Amino acid sequence: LDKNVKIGVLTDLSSLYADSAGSGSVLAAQMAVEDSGLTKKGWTVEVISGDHQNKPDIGASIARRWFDVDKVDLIVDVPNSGVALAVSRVAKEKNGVLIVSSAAVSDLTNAQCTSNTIHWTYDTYTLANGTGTALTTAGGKTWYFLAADYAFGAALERDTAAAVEATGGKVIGQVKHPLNTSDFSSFLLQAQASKADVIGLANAGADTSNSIKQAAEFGITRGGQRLAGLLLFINEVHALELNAAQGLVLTATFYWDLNDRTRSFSKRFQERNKKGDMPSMPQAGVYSGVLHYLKTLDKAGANSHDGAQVVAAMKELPTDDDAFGKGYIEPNGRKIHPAYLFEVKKPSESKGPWDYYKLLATIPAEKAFTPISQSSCPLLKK
Amino acid sequence: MTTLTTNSIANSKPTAPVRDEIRTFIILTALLVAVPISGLYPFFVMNALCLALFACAFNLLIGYGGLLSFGHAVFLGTAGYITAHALKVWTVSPELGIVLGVAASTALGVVTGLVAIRRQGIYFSMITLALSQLVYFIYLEAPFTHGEDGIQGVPQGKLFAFIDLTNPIVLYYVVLAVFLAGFFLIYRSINSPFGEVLKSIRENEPRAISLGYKTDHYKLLAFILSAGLAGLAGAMKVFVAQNASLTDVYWTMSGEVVLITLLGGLGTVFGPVVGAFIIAAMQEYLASFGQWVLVIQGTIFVICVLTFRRGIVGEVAHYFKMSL
Amino acid sequence: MTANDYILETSGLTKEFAGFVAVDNVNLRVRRGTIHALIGPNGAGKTTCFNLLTKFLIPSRGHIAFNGKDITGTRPADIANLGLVRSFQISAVFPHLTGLENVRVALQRRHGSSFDFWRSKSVLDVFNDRARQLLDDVGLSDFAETTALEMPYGRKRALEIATTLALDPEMLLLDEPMAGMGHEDIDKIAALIKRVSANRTILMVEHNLNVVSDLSDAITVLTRGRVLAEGNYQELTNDQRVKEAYLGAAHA
Amino acid sequence: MLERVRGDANSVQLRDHLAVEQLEAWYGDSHVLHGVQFKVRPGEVLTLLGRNGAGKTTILKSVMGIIGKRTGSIQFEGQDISRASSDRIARLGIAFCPEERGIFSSLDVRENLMLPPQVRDGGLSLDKIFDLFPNLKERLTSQGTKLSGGEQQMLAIARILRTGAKFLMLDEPTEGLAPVIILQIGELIKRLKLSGYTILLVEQNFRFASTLADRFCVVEHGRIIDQFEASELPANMEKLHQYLGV
Amino acid sequence: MQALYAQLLVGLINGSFYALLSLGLAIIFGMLNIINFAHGALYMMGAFCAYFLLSVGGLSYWWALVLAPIVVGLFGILLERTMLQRLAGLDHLYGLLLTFGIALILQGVFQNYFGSSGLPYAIPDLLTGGVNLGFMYLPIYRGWVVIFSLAVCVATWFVIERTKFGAYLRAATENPTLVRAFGINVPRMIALTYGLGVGLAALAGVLSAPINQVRPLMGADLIIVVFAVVVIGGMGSIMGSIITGFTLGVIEGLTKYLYPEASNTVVFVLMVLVLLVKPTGLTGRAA
Ligand SMILES: Nc1ncnc2c1ncn2[C@@H]1O[C@H](COP(=O)(O)OP(=O)(O)OP(=O)(O)O)[C@@H](O)[C@H]1O
Ligand SMILES: Nc1ncnc2c1ncn2[C@@H]1O[C@H](COP(=O)(O)OP(=O)(O)OP(=O)(O)O)[C@@H](O)[C@H]1O
Ligand SMILES: [Mg+2]
Ligand SMILES: [Mg+2]
Repeated sequence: LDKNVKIGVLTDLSSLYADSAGSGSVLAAQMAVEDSGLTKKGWTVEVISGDHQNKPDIGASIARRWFDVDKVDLIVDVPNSGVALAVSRVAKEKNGVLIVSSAAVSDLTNAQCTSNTIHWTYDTYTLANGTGTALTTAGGKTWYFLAADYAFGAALERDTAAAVEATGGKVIGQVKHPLNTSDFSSFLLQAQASKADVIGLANAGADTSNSIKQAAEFGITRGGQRLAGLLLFINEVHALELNAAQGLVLTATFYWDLNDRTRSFSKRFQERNKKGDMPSMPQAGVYSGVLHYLKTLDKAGANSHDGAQVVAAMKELPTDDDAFGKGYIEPNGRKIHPAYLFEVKKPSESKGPWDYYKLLATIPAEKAFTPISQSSCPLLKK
Repeated sequence: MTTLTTNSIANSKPTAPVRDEIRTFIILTALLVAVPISGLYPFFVMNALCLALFACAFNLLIGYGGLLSFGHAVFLGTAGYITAHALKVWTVSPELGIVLGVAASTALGVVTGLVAIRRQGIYFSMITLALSQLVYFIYLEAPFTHGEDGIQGVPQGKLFAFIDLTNPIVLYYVVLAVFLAGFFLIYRSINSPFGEVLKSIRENEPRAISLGYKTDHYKLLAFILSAGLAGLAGAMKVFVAQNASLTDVYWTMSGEVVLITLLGGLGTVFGPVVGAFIIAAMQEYLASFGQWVLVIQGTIFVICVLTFRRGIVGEVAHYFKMSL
Repeated sequence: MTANDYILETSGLTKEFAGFVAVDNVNLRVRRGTIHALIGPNGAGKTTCFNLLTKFLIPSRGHIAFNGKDITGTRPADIANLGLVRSFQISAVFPHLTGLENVRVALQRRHGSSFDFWRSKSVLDVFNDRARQLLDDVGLSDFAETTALEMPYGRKRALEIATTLALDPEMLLLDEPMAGMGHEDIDKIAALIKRVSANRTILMVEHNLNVVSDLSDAITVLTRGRVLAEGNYQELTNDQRVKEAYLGAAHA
Repeated sequence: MLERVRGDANSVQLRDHLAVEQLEAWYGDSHVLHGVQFKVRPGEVLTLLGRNGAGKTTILKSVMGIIGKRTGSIQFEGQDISRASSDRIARLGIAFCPEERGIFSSLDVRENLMLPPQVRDGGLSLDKIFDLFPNLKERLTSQGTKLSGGEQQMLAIARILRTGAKFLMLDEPTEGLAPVIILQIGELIKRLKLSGYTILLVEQNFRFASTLADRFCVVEHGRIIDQFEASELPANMEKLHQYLGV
Repeated sequence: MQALYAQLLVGLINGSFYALLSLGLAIIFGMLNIINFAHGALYMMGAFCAYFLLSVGGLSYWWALVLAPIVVGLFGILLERTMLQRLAGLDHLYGLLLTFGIALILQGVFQNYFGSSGLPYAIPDLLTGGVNLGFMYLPIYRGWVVIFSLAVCVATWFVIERTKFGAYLRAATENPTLVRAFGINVPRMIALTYGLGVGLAALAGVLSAPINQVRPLMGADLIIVVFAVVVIGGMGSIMGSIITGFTLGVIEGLTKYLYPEASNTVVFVLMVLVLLVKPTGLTGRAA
């Protein structure tokens, strides 16, 4: 009986996503291994990590080598849509297992879904509908988008716009800014001039932080407009500080302070995280994903090293863990769990570091993700 | 920047240059042929070979023409995109895909060359950079490239309808063959009558003109050659990585090839190859060093410049008074 | 005066630099097969003239005819191909090439293969003998394998002349070929110039009067961009204006 | 015409203004000077003669401290400068006019002229320089390297006369100059000598040198193979013929 | 129309950052012949420096304006003395590669200690708030940035182009050996220059800390644009890069209004056009 497992955390250790994923994801994976208790049952589980530098070709070639040479069974995390898609193909080709946590591109469970990939934590649909629907119903009738000019930004904007209009709202304008823009004042001025109720930030990482910071400078929120960060992680809020971030509305599927289970997990995580950060949504996803994978192996009793078969088994088994509570995996590889709409607290409301979000609404699991009926995943056509 | 100083080019006056080079070439070939049985990971080597060919093409321009192109990535990337698109969307045969890719880069080379050639030194470098950034923008906006997702899952197909490129070993030997061919062409043109003129232009352009050489024509030809060969590298890369992405057209890639060439040895025949293997190794194997990858890379470059400026091969050649 | 009597003719040749006139309405006539010297005080416009003749500068006004053909609009490289080749005042060599290679670059040009990047350069070895011979002529036999960079100043000048001769041009423009040379080199080069002048025309700028006197058949004196006087050495040395402007009182 | 250089009196008391012993010099690996030995007395004009490549320029460069590697002793006004950096040497009062002229293209003529800092007082004033070299005055605002070959040579000499250094090293100053200018420079050097300057001259133009120099040193293959006073010149013409082929 | 004014003004503000950065780069290139790829990283260090002065030393923004450039400048001098100095007289390539390596190291180290999402830095109280210009709401801080950097630019220009020091520097670029043989301590001068150029970068860093996240990679992508500015202005030409810096800001502002996607690319369009018309940049000397 083969009881060896090798897990590769393929992430961004040196750039944009190093905080929201990065070494934190590696830690999360290790915690999952320990919590699974497999080692006590005579399994040997090894966790290795790699930096894909946000380059699809490098990501793909690392993945290929991991599967071929290092005999890795599972690759997790993979921030950056482009890289995630590339790696997903490799996983298919090499019949490995891929659990995507950081990347948001919903194609992973639609046009480009494979029998070897599970999309764990969230996707553009979640973010779009969560924020889009909720804010519009909450009275944000007119929207203006600040979208990063690349596929991910476009997808995010497209999905959100759809959600907004579905809820009777209206998109009255948008501006596409190049990736890694340092100054957003021109764009913000345009958004300001549009008089839209909500300004949706369809960008990520530093772009989001800078637009938020400069929005504060230009008194956008004071002017009565609302800022919606469509993809924003708690690390960025932490870096911005509440002064700049307050009033921001965002959707997440995980927040450390949701309930006792999340709190206990997060505290353990924070203690061991040398950066001292609370776990971010993607990191929590890595934890939960790896944990479920190991559970599945444990149940099987041995590691078949047959990716597709393992993934199938994972889809059979309902999920349950501290980070996301109970959930399940759709046939198209979509992990299902609730999502939450948060507003960033005012400095006065916050009890201290990391106490940043207040819950506005909970989006039930079945509403949080693309209904399986609408998924364009080829796997379903059988 | 066009006329490089002694220090910047390994200027070892060899005893029997050709013999040294041929010998090394044979050894190199032997080693590469043996890779699959050596247990070395073929995909890594293929990657490196593509980079190497790219760097050699670049080296032809800077090392022998004294022209530093800061935008060479576009030629790599253009071929990449065209080949990938042709294979995936038009579902053409591999050989045709490659031809299309190379043709595209060569054409782009002609255009870029015509604009850039008349500029001197750093201005040449910058105009190539600028043009490449414009092309980058076009690819960023053009739908067929799928933005940062890139063209994914490109089918490898059967070369000449019978060589199955999906088999790694087969693919490896095809890539190797292409690399050797390209490498030889470059080596030949460096040591051709044309190469001689090119060197003299690098050395002292006004003098070359006064001897009756239309230097622009020579520079242009060098530029086109280099662009085409870079394209060849890009086309092969598609078969190895099975995707084509923006990273191959971005200026950082153009910077990378400069580093590769300098690390290996500017104006040396084998330098770029060595450099390429080192950088490729860094990208793949340093990856596990995670967040220190930047620092390690940086340190290596700094050490390279401060201690062995001729580049690895350049230093070796200088030490043994060989020409490599 | 027919074209084949004068190989080079300029009419009203003028060059202005930002208001400052370096060459001013010069009508220069060089007779075929002669050694013609262009002398004049520093800054008179001699080098500028050379630059105009070889199109390294574009004339502000005036015309240049070579072999009766108007070359005012021709490009530098083409001028050289027509058989009108110049040497530079500040020595111009290919520093990292050896003496031999330097000369070979020139020899190679007239051989059609310069664009062949697929051929081996061994095809160039045919030029080696000719190149060595040219090096001997200028006394550089021992420097064939030295890189130009390492040669002392005087040698570089010699090498440059060898390279220029390698083109076997119909007409040679030599800008101060003797500058920075030791005496025996001067005699060597002088002899050489005499030898090569046999079936060529030579226009040279030179400040060394001995050289000018024994080499030149005709002399044109420039001052402040204008032609001051023309004639042979004797005539000019007795010309008062030339004495003042160029030779200096002591030569009286 | 030139005022006598102040402090000249005591410099006369020095036995040698410059004393070079066992000087060896290298360009990279190539050993160029092999134990050069000579002295320059205060207020004299010493000329180095020698064929192309003999090592004349290298000697000047070594004294100036701008050569790859040099050993041996170089005494200037009694103190050893064989290890000093070139900027210190310059500030001790040695001025150097290189054979390739070294005019700066990024500076206009005036800036080129004003570039070398005054190391001592008693340098020539601009007016004096302009009536020595009228061409320069006209071209003050044009780019340094746009000057004619000769004008560049004039500029190169002119600018070191401003510095007030009393020990001048001129490498082939007459190269490419019209006879009339050569005469002027001859005059100039004579006057500089009178006013107490010490001059180390490298010349190919023997005719020119012979009218000025107090002493001659013959350089060959990186050694001083012979030296004699101007007075002994006629007696030595024979030898010189062999050395230089005059 | 009003929106247009706003865009122009905002553009001008960004221009002042380009101006400051390219000014430093131009000085370093013009005088040391080094393409200082570490410029972006040193700009970043300036910002971090401000952050630490505040969070650790409790020193205000105003202190940072003075101290950060000095600290980083000294660091630059250290770099020059220990490494760059050895490249004197070599081809640009080497300086470029070396400084690129340095940039990687600096960014990597900061990345590891301070993460990628960066650190906060608030606008100094004196400069908070804004004025309503009718056509736009102008944060006071932005106004300050323009005026201050303009002043710095002019001052620097004067030093380089109008003083003897400048003349020495220009000459030393061409032929250091000779300049040194005239009695000028070239090495020290060059180190100072590098310090000066780097200091300017740091200054820009401090200025931008309150409006951009203080991140390790904040300068990584900037460098290439700034370098383009230097080239358009004409390598090594001080005035050229100042003017180009501001102009580019404005042009970029317009692009952000008319064709936002291209706003990071317009600089290269500009460069191609300029180099086609004037082969050595707007005010450039021959390369
Ligand atoms: N590119 C230029 N721009 C401005 N002035 C120039 C340029 N080239 C030459 N001149 C000026 O034109 C005049 C003639 O220069 P030229 O080089 O022809 O003199 P020349 O006769 O060769 O003198 P020499 O014998 O010293 O070489 C000089 O005064 C010089 O300063
Ligand atoms: N940069 C260099 N690298 C290597 N060797 C050199 C270099 N410069 C000069 N040499 C060699 O050093 C020797 C002396 O050169 P140097 O210039 O001192 O001679 P010179 O007497 O000044 O000749 P000239 O009269 O032509 O100026 C020559 O043989 C020359 O080949
Ligand atoms: Mg001249
Ligand atoms: Mg000499």
